[in-house]
Amino acid sequence: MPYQLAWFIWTLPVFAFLAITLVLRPFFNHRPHWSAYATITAIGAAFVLSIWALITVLQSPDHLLAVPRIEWAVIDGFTIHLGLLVDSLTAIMLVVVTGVSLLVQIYSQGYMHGDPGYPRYFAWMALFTANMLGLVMADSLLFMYVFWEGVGLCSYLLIGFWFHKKSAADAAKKAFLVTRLGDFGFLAGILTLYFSQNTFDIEALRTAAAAGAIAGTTLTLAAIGIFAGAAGKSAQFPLHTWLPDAMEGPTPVSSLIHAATMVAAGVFLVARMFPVFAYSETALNVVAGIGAFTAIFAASMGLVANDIKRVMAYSTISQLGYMMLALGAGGLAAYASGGSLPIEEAISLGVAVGMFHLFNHAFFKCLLFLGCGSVNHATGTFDMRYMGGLRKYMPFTTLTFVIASLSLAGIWPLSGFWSKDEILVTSWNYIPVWFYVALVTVFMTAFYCFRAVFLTFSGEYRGGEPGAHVAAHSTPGHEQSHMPHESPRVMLVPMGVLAVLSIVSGWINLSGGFSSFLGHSAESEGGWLQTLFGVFTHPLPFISLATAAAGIFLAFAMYNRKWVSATAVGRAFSPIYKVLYNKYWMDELYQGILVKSFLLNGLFRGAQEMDADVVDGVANGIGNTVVGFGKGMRRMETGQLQGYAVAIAVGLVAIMLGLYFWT
Amino acid sequence: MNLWLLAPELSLFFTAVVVLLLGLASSRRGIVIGVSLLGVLVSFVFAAFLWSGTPQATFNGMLSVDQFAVFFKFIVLAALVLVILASADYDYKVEQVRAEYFTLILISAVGLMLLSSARELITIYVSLEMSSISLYVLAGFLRDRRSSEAGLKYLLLGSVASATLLYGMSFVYGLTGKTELGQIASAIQSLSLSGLLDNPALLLGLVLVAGGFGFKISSFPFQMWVPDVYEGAPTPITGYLSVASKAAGFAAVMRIFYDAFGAPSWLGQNWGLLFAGLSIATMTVGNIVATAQANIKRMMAYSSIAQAGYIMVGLAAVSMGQSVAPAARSALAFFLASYTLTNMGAFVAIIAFSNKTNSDLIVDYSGMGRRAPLLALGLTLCLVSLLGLPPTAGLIAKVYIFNAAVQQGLLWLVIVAVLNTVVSAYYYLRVVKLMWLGNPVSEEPVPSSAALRTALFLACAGILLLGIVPDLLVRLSETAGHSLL
Amino acid sequence: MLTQFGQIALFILVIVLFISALPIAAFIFRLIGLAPHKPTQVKTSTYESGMETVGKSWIQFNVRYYTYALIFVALDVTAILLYTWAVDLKSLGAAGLGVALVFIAILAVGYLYTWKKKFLEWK
Amino acid sequence: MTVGLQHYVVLSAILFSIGLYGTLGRRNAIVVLMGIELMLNAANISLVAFSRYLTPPALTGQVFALFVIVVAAAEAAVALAIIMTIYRNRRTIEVDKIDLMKW
Repeated sequence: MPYQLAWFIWTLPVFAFLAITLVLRPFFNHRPHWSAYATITAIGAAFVLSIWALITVLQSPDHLLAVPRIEWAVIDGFTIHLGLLVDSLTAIMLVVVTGVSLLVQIYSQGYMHGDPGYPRYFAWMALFTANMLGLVMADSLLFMYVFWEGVGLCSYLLIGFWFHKKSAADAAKKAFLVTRLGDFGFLAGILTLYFSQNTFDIEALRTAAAAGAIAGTTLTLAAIGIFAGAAGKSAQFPLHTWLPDAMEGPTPVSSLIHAATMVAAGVFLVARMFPVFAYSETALNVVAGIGAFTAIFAASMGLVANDIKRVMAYSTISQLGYMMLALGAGGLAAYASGGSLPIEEAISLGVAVGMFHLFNHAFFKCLLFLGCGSVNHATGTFDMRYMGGLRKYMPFTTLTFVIASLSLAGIWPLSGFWSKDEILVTSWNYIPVWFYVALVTVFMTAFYCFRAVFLTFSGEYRGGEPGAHVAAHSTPGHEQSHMPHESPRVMLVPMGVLAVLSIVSGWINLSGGFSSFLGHSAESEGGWLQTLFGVFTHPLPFISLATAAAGIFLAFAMYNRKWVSATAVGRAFSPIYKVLYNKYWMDELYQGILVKSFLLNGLFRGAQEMDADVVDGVANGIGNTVVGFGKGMRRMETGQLQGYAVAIAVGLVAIMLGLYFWT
Repeated sequence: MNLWLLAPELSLFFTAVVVLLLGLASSRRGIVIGVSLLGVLVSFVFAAFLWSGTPQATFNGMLSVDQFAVFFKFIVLAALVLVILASADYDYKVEQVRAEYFTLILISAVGLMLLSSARELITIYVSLEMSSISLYVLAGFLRDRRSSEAGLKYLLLGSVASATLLYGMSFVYGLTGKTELGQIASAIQSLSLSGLLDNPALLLGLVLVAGGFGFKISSFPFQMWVPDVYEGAPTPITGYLSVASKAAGFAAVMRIFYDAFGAPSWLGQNWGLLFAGLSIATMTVGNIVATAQANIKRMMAYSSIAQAGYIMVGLAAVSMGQSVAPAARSALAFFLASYTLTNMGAFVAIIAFSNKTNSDLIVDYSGMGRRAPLLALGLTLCLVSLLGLPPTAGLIAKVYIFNAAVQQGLLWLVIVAVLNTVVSAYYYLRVVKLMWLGNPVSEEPVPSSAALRTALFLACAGILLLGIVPDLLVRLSETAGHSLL
Repeated sequence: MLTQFGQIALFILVIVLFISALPIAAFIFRLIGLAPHKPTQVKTSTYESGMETVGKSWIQFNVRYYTYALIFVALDVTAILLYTWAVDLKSLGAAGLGVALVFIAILAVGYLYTWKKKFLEWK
Repeated sequence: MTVGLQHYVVLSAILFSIGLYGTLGRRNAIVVLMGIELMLNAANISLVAFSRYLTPPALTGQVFALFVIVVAAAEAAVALAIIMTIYRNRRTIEVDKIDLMKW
């Protein structure tokens, strides 16, 4: 097939967007489902093309899909090329983005059913997917930045999708402002690189960095600038505050944009520009340090959240921190090994480890959010205190949610285990200090995600919370029944597919295939089956598994024992008399734990609130200062004609004097 | 003396006379608008013929017909088409005097077209006044409190500026004995000055001329009339003022300051520095005050001041290097072309909204995305282009002009301009956000006439076309930039 | 250089002096008693040494005077431009005549317009 | 003492200053307009003087002055018309009262 076909990967969703906004919405508004079909068809076709691109890249010797460039504009010698850079990194991202997006769109048909903004929703989802695909395929930083802002805009629009809710509108604004702070850094980084090398071309910049043409402070500044952009988009400390609030958007949006793809764009960006980072130890330390700190910081906040989506949001931040840590640690390998590991090797190591976790995370985190959506669809709330016992009513959702949680917790042999293990190994080998942080995070992760599992699915149903968190969509056709029910099949099928992927996606690297595809040739330890079990020849996997298991067990003990007490009398840590106080007791105990957790984690919560104030304060402060100036300066316009004439006269004299003294 | 070289202006003037007489004979709106558009088309065809000719001076060097001038004629004609279409639905407010209204617009366009090719002081002054006086009347055309106030302010301040300009011109004439720009240039060079202070009278003359044109292009500190006049004038005229009159002003500045007064390179660098300084002040004042506006016409006025600041970046770039840079001229031409489409498009949408709501307050745009999706989409596109985001012409224009400036070593200026662009996002996107996310004041849809829709469609199509395939216009503007006689 | 700078300095000085001179002079005159301010009823009357006016002097003239005046000024002054043609009548020849005729034709259109709009009728 | 170019230039400067003072300092719109006319005429004087003394055979400056006169007349006509509308609207032509639009 001609390589130009690659263009269609990102233009197809654009066509879907245009078709919806220009044709379907104005003229076929009575057939809202057509817009969903348009988006799904376009993304499905893009998915097929992505698979084709992946296969082609796999087969080509240099792992590159050579798409001829289009000369877009020549402005006095300054040529702007439009080109695609489809290498192994891009090919993986393409498959992940189109695949996850396709599943989420299918799911959304059920979730958004009956919403008045149905066509608008699918239009923006198509636009988002187009921008995201453009972002990963762009061959120049300039165009990448364009799409970068594009996904930011779509994210803003979709967070504020239910704009009549004040909290949603505020969250959208906050997301927009906070990520904008990071984007300034990104832009500064791009410009630094441009003025140093006079090109925006990514491949050229990577080569230049590797050849040492960019070096020293310039390199570090450019790398840190780019990382600032990545940190904004990937919600790294201290720019993470927008992501939990972003959960005000529809849940499929959170799933696709704020868990699986867009937030991973920051990690992708760092991976894409990794040669720029790898030659600056400072930059690598910043990446690894911020990543590790974010991982533990966000996980600790996840411990106390009551809103299931917020738990997942903190989890996402934490996992993204892991990916950053992986990148940084991989890059630092060259420095830590004292030169025995060449920097090129370290680059591919970091990228392979980080991207592998991104790849796995996309599936299981997306699934977790879809599970949240399914639960919300059934109960009308996101508050875990009002859930419970859903296992009985929604067995399929429960099953998939547990699979995804196990994967997230890093339980063998699910996908999360493999990539998390690689991150732990890499950090153990090269920056041990962050290894311990990561290990504590493993414990927290296992705890909070199973806390969510037990609170939501086990025990007795606590009745939902009418009115409070009810998603704005109303479902005509079937009334909100008193008891929760399983979601429609159109929602369950994508979840099933993702559940399978959450189990098996990690296995593709068993024989080092994923890593070597990204240029990192790990020493092969025989066939994949051998590796599947042979991993336990090292002690490290035992440590991480044991830590995760301890976390799960603690969650089980704290949140599930009521259920255990009710059925299995005599459990050691559950006094029998408390069973008699039936469910009211449960709530009180819950309160007690909440208070205790709150006290225990008061520090973290305080930290969260403080930086929410500070970071948002800076963003709003700059805006307010400008507007304040504006309000002051507009007073110069007195409306007095002669005042203006005086300004002209004074201006002339001033110009004259200025020229007089200047020359 | 070849009259064909003047054919675009002559045909347009003839159209104006015909429209005036038609207005005496009949009062059908369609005829007047149709004849006007036909005249514009004829003029456009003549201009297109001139484009392929070789650059030459005519009327004893009073006018130069080069691609640069023709490019600006195209810009004026494009603005003219849009303003005529935009007025078609607006003129319920100017019922009785329809023909005069269009006549005045056409005459002012003739003046602006002449101004863009004038290269002689008398011609410059007369064509400037020809357009200005028509615009004074148009600004006060509605004869209500606001419009008449706008007319008075524009007239009195404009006259002060043109008197200043004239006084400056008299000094230039006195020192050089010539009124033709080329001869002035050689006369100044033969004075063999080593600095501006060697001849303070020249300094005085040049600064007064700069002030007169600074008024026209709304540069700081001569920009204060802009918000009041833009707010009060009939909205199509506001749009027209903000694009056509500004474009021709820039063309004239380009000719005067870099043809006549740019000759020893230190003099050119002085202008470059002056325009760079004024550019910073202009865009900063425009952007910052725009953030605090509640009336959209007033906001667009400050926005147009800020845009003038960006254009002046190109002006500064023209002569900052050792030699005059044609690239900066091309960039300026491209920017003005894109700005013309964009700003006129925005004003067309504003007219369509205010026809229904009878209000220009920004808060009344709340929820317009639901009441009039296509209009809101058009306005969004225009605002996005003004801000300079893809995939619009505004982005290309900014890249073009900033690139030219960077190549002339004006990186600091470009950084200030980019920071300003960031500030401008606040007020442009505020409107966009309000339109799409705000709650509608009422659920009543906003209808718009076919003429307004056509105008908006033309503008938006142009914006997108230039944004996606800019090569078309880049080639033209490069030819224009290199052709200056 | 110095002489030219002297010119400009003189020039600016004159501007400044002149703008400030009038009010300052008036003020100083009053201060030193050259212009004593002793109003009497007769002195403040509108026509100190003439006939008392009958009725208000702010009578409204008919707006027709005004339009007439404007039309007169516009057409009259515009005709000055014909003067430049008249000065060099011979050498300009037929082409000059043609241009002058076009010019007059344009003025005629304006005249026709005012006529047709009934600005020339006194009603 | 012979009257030379200097005198005309100074005269025109004085006239320009008076005009500027009228424009900036007086409140009546008509007087402001008269100030502007004075400024234009100051330019005329200097144009004619330069033409007479510096480029004697060529009449460029004087022709320029003719054009300025015509333009000034047109401007005055339009200005009076606009001032009339203002007066009809608000019964005053004091320019400092005409500040409906500001900020």
